[in-house]
Amino acid sequence: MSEFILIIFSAALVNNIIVLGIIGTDPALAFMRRMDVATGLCLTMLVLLPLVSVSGCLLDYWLLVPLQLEYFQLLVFVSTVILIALLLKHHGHRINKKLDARINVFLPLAGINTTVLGTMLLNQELSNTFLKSLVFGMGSALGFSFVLLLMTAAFERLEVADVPVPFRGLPIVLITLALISMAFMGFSGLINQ
Amino acid sequence: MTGILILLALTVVISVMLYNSRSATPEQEKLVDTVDALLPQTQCGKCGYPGCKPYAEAIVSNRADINQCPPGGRNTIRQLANLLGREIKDLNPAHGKAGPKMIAFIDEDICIGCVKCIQACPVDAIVGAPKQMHTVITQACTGCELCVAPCPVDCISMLVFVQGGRRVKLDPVMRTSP
Amino acid sequence: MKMLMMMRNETVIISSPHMHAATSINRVMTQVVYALIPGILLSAWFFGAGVLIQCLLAVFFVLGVEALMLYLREKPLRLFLFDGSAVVTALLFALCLSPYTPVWVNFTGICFAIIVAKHLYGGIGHNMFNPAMAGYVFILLCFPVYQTSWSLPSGADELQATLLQTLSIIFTGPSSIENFDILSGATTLAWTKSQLSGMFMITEIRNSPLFGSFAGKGTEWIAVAWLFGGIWLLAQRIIKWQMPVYFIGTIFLFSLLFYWYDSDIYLAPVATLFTGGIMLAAFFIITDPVTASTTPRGRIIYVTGIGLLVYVIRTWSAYPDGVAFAVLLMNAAVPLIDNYTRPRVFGEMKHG
Amino acid sequence: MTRELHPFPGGLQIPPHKELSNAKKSLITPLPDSIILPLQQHIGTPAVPLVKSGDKVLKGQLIARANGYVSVPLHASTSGKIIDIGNYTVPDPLGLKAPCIVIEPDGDDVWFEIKPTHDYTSIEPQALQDVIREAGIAGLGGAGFPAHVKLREGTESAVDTLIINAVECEPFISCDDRLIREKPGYVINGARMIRHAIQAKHCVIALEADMPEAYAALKELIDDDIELIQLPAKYPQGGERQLILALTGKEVPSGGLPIHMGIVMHNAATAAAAFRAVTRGEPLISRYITVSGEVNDPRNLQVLLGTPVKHCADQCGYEEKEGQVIILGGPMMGMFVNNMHMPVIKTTNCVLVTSTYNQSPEMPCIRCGQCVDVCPAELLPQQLYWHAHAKNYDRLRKYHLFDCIECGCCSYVCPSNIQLVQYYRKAKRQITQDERTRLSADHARERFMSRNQRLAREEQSHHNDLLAESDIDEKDKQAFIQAAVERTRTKRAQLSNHENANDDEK
Repeated sequence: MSEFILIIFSAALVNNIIVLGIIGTDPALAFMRRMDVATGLCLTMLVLLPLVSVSGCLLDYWLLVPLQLEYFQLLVFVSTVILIALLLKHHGHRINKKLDARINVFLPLAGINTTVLGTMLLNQELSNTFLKSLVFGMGSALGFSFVLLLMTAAFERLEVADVPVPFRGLPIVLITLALISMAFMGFSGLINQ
Repeated sequence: MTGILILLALTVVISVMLYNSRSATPEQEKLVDTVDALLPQTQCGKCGYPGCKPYAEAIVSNRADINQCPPGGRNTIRQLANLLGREIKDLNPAHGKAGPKMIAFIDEDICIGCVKCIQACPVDAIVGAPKQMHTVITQACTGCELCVAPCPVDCISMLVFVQGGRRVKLDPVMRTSP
Repeated sequence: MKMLMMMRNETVIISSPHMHAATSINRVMTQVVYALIPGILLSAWFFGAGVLIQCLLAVFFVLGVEALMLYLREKPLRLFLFDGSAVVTALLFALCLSPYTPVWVNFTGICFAIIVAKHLYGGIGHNMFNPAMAGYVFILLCFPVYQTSWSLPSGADELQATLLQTLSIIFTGPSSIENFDILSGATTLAWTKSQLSGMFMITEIRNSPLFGSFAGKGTEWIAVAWLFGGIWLLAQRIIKWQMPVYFIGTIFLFSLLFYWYDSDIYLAPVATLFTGGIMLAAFFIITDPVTASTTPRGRIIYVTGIGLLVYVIRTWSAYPDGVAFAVLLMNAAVPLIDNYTRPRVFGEMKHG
Repeated sequence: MTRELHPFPGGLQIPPHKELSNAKKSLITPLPDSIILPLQQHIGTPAVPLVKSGDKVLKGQLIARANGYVSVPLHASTSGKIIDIGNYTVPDPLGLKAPCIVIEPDGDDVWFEIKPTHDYTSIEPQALQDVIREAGIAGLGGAGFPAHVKLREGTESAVDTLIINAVECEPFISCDDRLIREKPGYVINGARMIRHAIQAKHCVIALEADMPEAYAALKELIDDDIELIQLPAKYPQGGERQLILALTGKEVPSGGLPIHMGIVMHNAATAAAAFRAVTRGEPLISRYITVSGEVNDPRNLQVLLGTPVKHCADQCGYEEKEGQVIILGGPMMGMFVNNMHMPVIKTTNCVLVTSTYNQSPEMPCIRCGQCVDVCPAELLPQQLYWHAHAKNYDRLRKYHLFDCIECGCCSYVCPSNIQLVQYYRKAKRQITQDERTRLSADHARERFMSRNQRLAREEQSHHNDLLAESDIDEKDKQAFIQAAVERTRTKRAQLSNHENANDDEK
């Protein structure tokens, strides 16, 4: 049990996918203008990331390793992500209508998203088991959501701040992100196993 | 070999699904209406389109930028930028400059009743009949200035509109040339 | 006034209210500086003149950098330079530093604090992150080595550096004097941490000369000074009592829980509170209104969050003290907290 | 007779400065040289003049009638000759001019015929309301809401409590205090009368704790029918919502009105004026005002409406000094005025001369949150400020800008000296304007679309008729237009000559 908690913490905070892993930065920047959009993306990630990291683990275990096709990993992963995203988009409403209504718009975007693929590959690097993959995906999604929500709320504040003209908009957002990532470095060594 | 076949199958499935999920047009139409709702509806055509709705369509289909509406000014640009997730820009000076809301005023001593302004008005805010003097319905006038140019006797001037229904004497400083 | 009216030939509108209470930013900041003075003097007493030198250097740098930034941003120099906020930033930053920190490290930290954390965000009132903490974290990450060797508290067995030696260390670097090794050591917290990882028990560690009567040698009394300064600020109504109380309460509660759980590897609550920067943070850092949450409920969440993070980082992460990191992390969370803790408005119905 | 008090959130202790003016007996102001009566001294539509320049009027004579439901009539304050009906400077935050009737007093001060009703209980509530309306009573507390509207609304739904507001929470102002001390009977009987008019179950008179003499004066005349409550001095205790909460423990819902909760509130001076109007038949033509601050003899005055502010100040030994400003109303919510030519109107309660107004430069907000602590509406003034500054109007609504009562507490405590209230006022104005603009835009869109449809239809029918058309008279048409153009050119030239001549005369 404590192992799973550690994985969640590690994925969400110590190796946060946006500020320390950097791979989640771009989609986060694109979606932080409005709170409703940001929460929508967060929900999408919370659904999608556990799903893809698990399927990545399974694909590896049953398909790529037995067939010795590890060199196809990237290709297979990319298509899997798209496949899952599209399946969810078209058939998600059968599982949960309310959730589907919130996340449907984001699924095509998520299908071609670095964060999703990145999580899958990171998970593979850690060679997690099935359950650990699930937890890792959840942790990453939590970390992503946390920082995205922080940034969205901060963006609103930055908009009204008297930022020097050359730094308005993206530059000050990136500086903020840098400062947040500095703060996150305080967690280093928290989980060293 | 099996691996390649599996991948091939995967590719086919995905392409079929991608083909089926091309962007839907109803969403676009909805967006046009939302954009149109943000525009000031002066129907002045300063943006280069014959009315606000066409401009909204142009914005949604990416043919026009969001900074072409002088009557809406910065406020409209900001709202559009927020809606469409774009950067806020300054008004494009090629389309005119922003100013206070104006309304047309017909000098009834001079008006000859030629109905040219009535034809020009996009919102039917001028009433009158041929050879009768015309007058502007203050509440309906959008200040588009489209009636100013057609008037053969130059009897239409744009006044600054002051809230509260009062059409207060125009201040020469605030008056913008038609 | 009359002149102005005539010149512009327009109506001058002065909005109500026409009365104003006798407060100003300047007054608030001056009082904060007063409240810091006893602690600074006590620090200098225990840790040598290095503390004072760091403070003076920081204030000097801060005024220079602030003036430069104000000039570049075309802001009224006199109005903003002497509002006192920059001086408070400088003092808080300097108090975090090791007394042996080289001058260029001090300068770098101040530059980061004032330029990046303060002025790029729009200057006083707009900064999202506490400038002093941002500056400190920056140098902690960039020049970690300088923050590991502290001067030793007077009363411990080792020697204390003379004023000349201290100056030489600060201005020309630690390698400039021969016996730097015996003049410096780890802080109580850092030492405790390293001993714990070496499988020592707290009871053994407590016997070291780095520990005083109830907490870290020297720091315990300095912490008491911060406490008194803070209480004075509370009495002056400069800070709100909820913030230090909830903050200290959180840390106390957690340290108590873990102390009960295993008193061999977790420090006692009182020792936790009076060692390191917790007291300074409680009254002077987390109470910075600009970077704290603005809603009453939000403020409590904010300080509780800092307390929790301080304890977590201090106890389990690679860093001996977690105040700066915890403050920055919660600073980042402030807009989010504010967003979700908007209080109910007068006459606002539950759903309406 | 104890009532549990519920302190309202926020608020401030402000030095009251009432001792300057509240100890001296009020003075009846001598007639000024001219009486300027604005047609709008209340909230709602302006009154419509019934007299013309040159007419002789008597004191208390109706000179302008109410225009619509939310409007009150206007009466001559003294006898004399109407010398002008035109635009004059009125008490207005923007220093605007508005239509006024100007009377030149003849000095006789002769009353118009008056019809007193000695026993108001004999009149039906409905009729009583009409009498009050005809007397031109508008709220004398400061907002100037027509009194009869509140009474009418009161009779339409059952009223539980009538509150007479004698809480003068603003510093310096003591005109209600003085009125109660000098004419307690008017206030008490006014309260009883209004209670009769709206058939309220309970009646409460609320005072601040720092008005002991007024309390004693009322206490003497009071029976068990009216509760007399003293409230601890705290600004803005006199705000309608704050006072209702303090007395009843109920919050008026955001966007709601007190009447929805069965509560009606009237100012003490309004009650007194209403009583006077009914029992003595004298319409509202005078009021108490406080002249305070940096004048030699700060005190209260009984002033005829329309008296220039300068005239009132002169009675109290006003000497113009450099650096002084004039404030109409209290220092917290009153308005700064540029000169003293404007008249005292129904809502003027104080003329304050001061040189200690807030002049310090505005610093950036440091989010200290003191404004949050003092806000009686429990808003987040700094968030409002940020968004007002950034013109983020959707956010402002979300943060309930329109629940702000503009009491000024936030600006008062702000260490950065930010004129918060000014930002809110601007933003409110802008939002209301935007709302109007949006409505007119919707309107314009409809008209545009219907026009396009019409044009399409016409195009169609025109196309059908085209063959039958002939262009014989096209030439005549051209000639006619040409002639018209010529004609107007000459007309225009004449006009502009005329104008120039006028300018020269001036």
